[in-house]
Amino acid sequence: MDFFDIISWILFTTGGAFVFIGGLGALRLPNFYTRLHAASLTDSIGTILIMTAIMFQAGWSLAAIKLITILGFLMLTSPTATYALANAALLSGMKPGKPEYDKEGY
Amino acid sequence: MVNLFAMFLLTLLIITAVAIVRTKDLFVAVMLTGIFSLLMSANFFILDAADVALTEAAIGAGITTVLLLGALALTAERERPVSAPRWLPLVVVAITAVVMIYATFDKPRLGDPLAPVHQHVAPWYLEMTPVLIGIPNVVTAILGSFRGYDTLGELIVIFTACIGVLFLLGVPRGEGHQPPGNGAAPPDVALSHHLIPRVVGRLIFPFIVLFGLYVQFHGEFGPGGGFQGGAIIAAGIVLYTLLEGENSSFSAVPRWTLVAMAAGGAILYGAVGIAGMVMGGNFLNYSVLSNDPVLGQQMGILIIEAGVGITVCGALLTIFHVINAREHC
Amino acid sequence: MSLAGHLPILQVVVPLLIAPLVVFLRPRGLAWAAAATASLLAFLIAVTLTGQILRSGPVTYMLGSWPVPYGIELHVSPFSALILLIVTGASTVALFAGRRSINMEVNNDRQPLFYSAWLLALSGMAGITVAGDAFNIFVFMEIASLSGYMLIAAGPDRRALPAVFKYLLMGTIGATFYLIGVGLIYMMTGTLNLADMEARIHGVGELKPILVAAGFITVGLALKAAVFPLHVWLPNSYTYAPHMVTVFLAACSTKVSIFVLLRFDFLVFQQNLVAHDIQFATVFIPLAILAILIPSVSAMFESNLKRLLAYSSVAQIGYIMLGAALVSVTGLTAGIVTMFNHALAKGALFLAVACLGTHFLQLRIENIRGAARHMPWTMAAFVLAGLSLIGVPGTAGFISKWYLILAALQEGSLGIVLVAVVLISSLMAVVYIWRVVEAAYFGIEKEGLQPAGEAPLALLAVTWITVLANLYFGFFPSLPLTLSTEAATALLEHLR
Amino acid sequence: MELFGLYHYWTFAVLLMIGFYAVIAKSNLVKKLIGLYIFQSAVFLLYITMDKVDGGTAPIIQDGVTGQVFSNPIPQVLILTAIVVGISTTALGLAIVIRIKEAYGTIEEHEVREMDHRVA
Repeated sequence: MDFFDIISWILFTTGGAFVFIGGLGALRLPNFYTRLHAASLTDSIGTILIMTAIMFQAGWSLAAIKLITILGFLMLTSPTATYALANAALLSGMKPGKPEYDKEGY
Repeated sequence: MVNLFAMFLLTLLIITAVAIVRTKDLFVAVMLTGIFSLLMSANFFILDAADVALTEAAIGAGITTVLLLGALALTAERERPVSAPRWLPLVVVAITAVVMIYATFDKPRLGDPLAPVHQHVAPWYLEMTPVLIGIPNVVTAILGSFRGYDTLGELIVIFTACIGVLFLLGVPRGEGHQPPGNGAAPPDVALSHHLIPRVVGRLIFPFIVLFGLYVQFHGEFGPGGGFQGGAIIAAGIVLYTLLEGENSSFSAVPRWTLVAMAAGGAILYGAVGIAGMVMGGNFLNYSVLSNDPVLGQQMGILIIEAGVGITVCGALLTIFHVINAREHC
Repeated sequence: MSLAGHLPILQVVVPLLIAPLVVFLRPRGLAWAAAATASLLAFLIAVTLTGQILRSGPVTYMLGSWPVPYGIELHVSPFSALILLIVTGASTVALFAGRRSINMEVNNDRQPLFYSAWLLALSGMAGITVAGDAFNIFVFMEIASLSGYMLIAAGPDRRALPAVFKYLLMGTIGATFYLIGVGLIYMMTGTLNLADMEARIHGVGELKPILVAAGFITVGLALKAAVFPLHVWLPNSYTYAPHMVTVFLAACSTKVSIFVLLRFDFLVFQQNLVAHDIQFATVFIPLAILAILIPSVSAMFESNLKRLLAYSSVAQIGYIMLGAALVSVTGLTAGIVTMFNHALAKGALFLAVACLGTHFLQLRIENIRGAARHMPWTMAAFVLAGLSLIGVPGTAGFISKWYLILAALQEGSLGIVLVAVVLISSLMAVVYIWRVVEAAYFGIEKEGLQPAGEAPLALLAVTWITVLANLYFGFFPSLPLTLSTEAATALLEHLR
Repeated sequence: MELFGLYHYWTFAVLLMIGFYAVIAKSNLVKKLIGLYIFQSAVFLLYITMDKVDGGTAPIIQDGVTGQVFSNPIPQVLILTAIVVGISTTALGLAIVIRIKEAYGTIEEHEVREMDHRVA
């Protein structure tokens, strides 16, 4: 259990915790937009933590470079996906702010 | 530990399948199909099938969901409940299920190296591929050379689907950009008000195509090949069409080139086969293509993988554009 | 190796690689010309291949020159030579006859796609017939089915679409059942090559996965071959498809699946499963009897001409399965000869109906009343082809009925029942053919339905060529008979 | 670990049946096509379960490493082909469903059958 393993172990658990919280939020929160916040949580912080943890496991090798590119790609696309989702919802007439369930009780 | 994770994924797979069948809203069903394909792809990866996992993710999750969504936009969104008697299908299904479970008892234990599957033909492939063809990825070697005739048949299957969809949904010949039906080019109904996705899309689009080409030509050394590369490039161009709208996409990749690509890849593959015949070997024999048989095999596999990638990309894009263009009329 | 050595692969590759080229031929009629020449080329290859096989026995061809179990092998036996003749013959006849008829039903700018799909269907079926590898049969079965769905969906009537959707669902389930069966066999034997599979299945013959695999393959292929209880997709598909597609598919699409079914059941499973032949007989003889009787009854009460002939096709498939289910050399010979003669008789009948179709939009019996006065040649062809279907002596149909009765008589008491069934169904065939002939010759015309005159010359000439072929093979049945007997002995040599 | 192996085969059987049930019992044509896709995907699972070898990795032979156990490559080649067959059938089925929607105005099989009976 050298130093890198401990760091990656810690990163794994915190990343896992964030993903779990995101999942729980997406399930329990009342309406669409709040659930979107929770779901985007897993996309952003969860991915970063788990990716860095894998990088530590992989050590300095070609796999680590590939992981960095994947992380960069994900950092670019997942916020955009969340934005597109929210924008489409807004355009299709789902009003934020009202806490009760939306039109068909999503 | 991995086994436990695999069992978890399999149960998740069954739950998703049941959810797909039970849900009344078709959009939910299509999204769940995407998740179903992703879980299937993860499962394949755990079972050491890297190539198949990549293909299932690229084609299963990527293209199938896009096609289903495109078709749903043209048909109904909700499924009307029907009060048909349910017992007949259940009886038939139950009988087949019992037969299937009955068959599982004598099957070899999972992963047992002494299973007949691993004894007869597989070891020969694993030994002879480095000697005869000299490329690391045995799956691409078998796909391209040992069972190349199957892949030619496979190419023709996706070409048939492409001309089938083209025939049924009647896209006019390639002249001009006006889509069928109302003649006048409709205004670009692309997601003009989604500025951020367009900017990001334009940023990452070249990298998607680059990655597609990497997967296509890296097929000999790692998981990858014609099918996966073609599907990834097709997914990239579909993203571009969704973001920038139909007309600018056709200016980038004109309609007639798509059909030409779909047909051209199949002809290229056949031409390599016939070249082998002309040079004295049997059909699809690449060793005779150059004086050094191993080099000939590698050259043959490279060319036919390119043919596969061209056809798959052309066919998938044609199918998408035909369904997408249909929406206007 | 000379060109003659490459014949088995050329049989599949010639139409396969011309199909993508046909898509680009836009000027009028060029696509049809390319498709017709490709089909004729395929027919010539089939004829030379049959000659080669009659002289020197089965031909094998290794793809990519890899050693036997490691590469894919093509295996052309007398049985596949016969099926190749049927497939390429039906395609060539339908293409040469149907130029005007297809022009009427498929508009011009989509014809290149139509003919490309036609060639793909032809190469798919040829691919199945010459294949020697179990998974290769699945791939070419998919090619043949997908292009078949597209050809049927080209029908002008909107009811073609639900019919072809049902055919797509059932066809895909059949093909996937076949895939499961092949997977289970591969799991227990480790090989996909059919000849190699026979050898390696000895030790594991009794294990459960092989029995279930036999079940899945038989049910899947029976679904694709429209054997009686699984035939519900056939009537509507053939009724609403374009006339020329019905001529082509009715003559050969189900026969190819029966070819694969018999090869698997008699070559791969036969010798290994104890008492298999009795199981095969007990399952298929009752099915065959039902297949012969029930569709014939529904054909008697059917007024749409094409659906009437489609029901009679299902009955004829019942004959083929009856011949095979007797598990004797004469029985198998009768079944295989019935395939050849039924392709001839049914092809000629559907060609005659296509001639009628050029003038009548609604092909119902009450609409074609009095057609014989204006279309004498068409109706004469219909009568002769009908006689061949019934099995009147002197026509091809008689040969198959004769051998079937001979084989049935060898079965003793059960044989009497089978002979009775064959005779009853022949009488039923007389009834439903007579209903059409009577309406055409003696019926009074419905007012306002004046057909302009005879059918187009090309269509009529080819119809008459097929009818004369029916008569020729009635008097000189040596070619189909030698091929069928050789095929039957090859299929059953394991049993002795 | 006997149960673990059988679990793979039982999942295959259950998925097959879910797909088969959807194709037979559902009346919405798109739902039938999705059921057909699940039906075909289940077969992929059967084939890929065969290729696993204990301790084996994906069949990519690196030059340096020797004595590495590989999983069986042949089912993977077959399934690469079967996946593309699956999507081709789905694409053609969707094209037919779109044409049915335009010709009949509905994609519920029982309504299509009623419209045909009324006309016939």
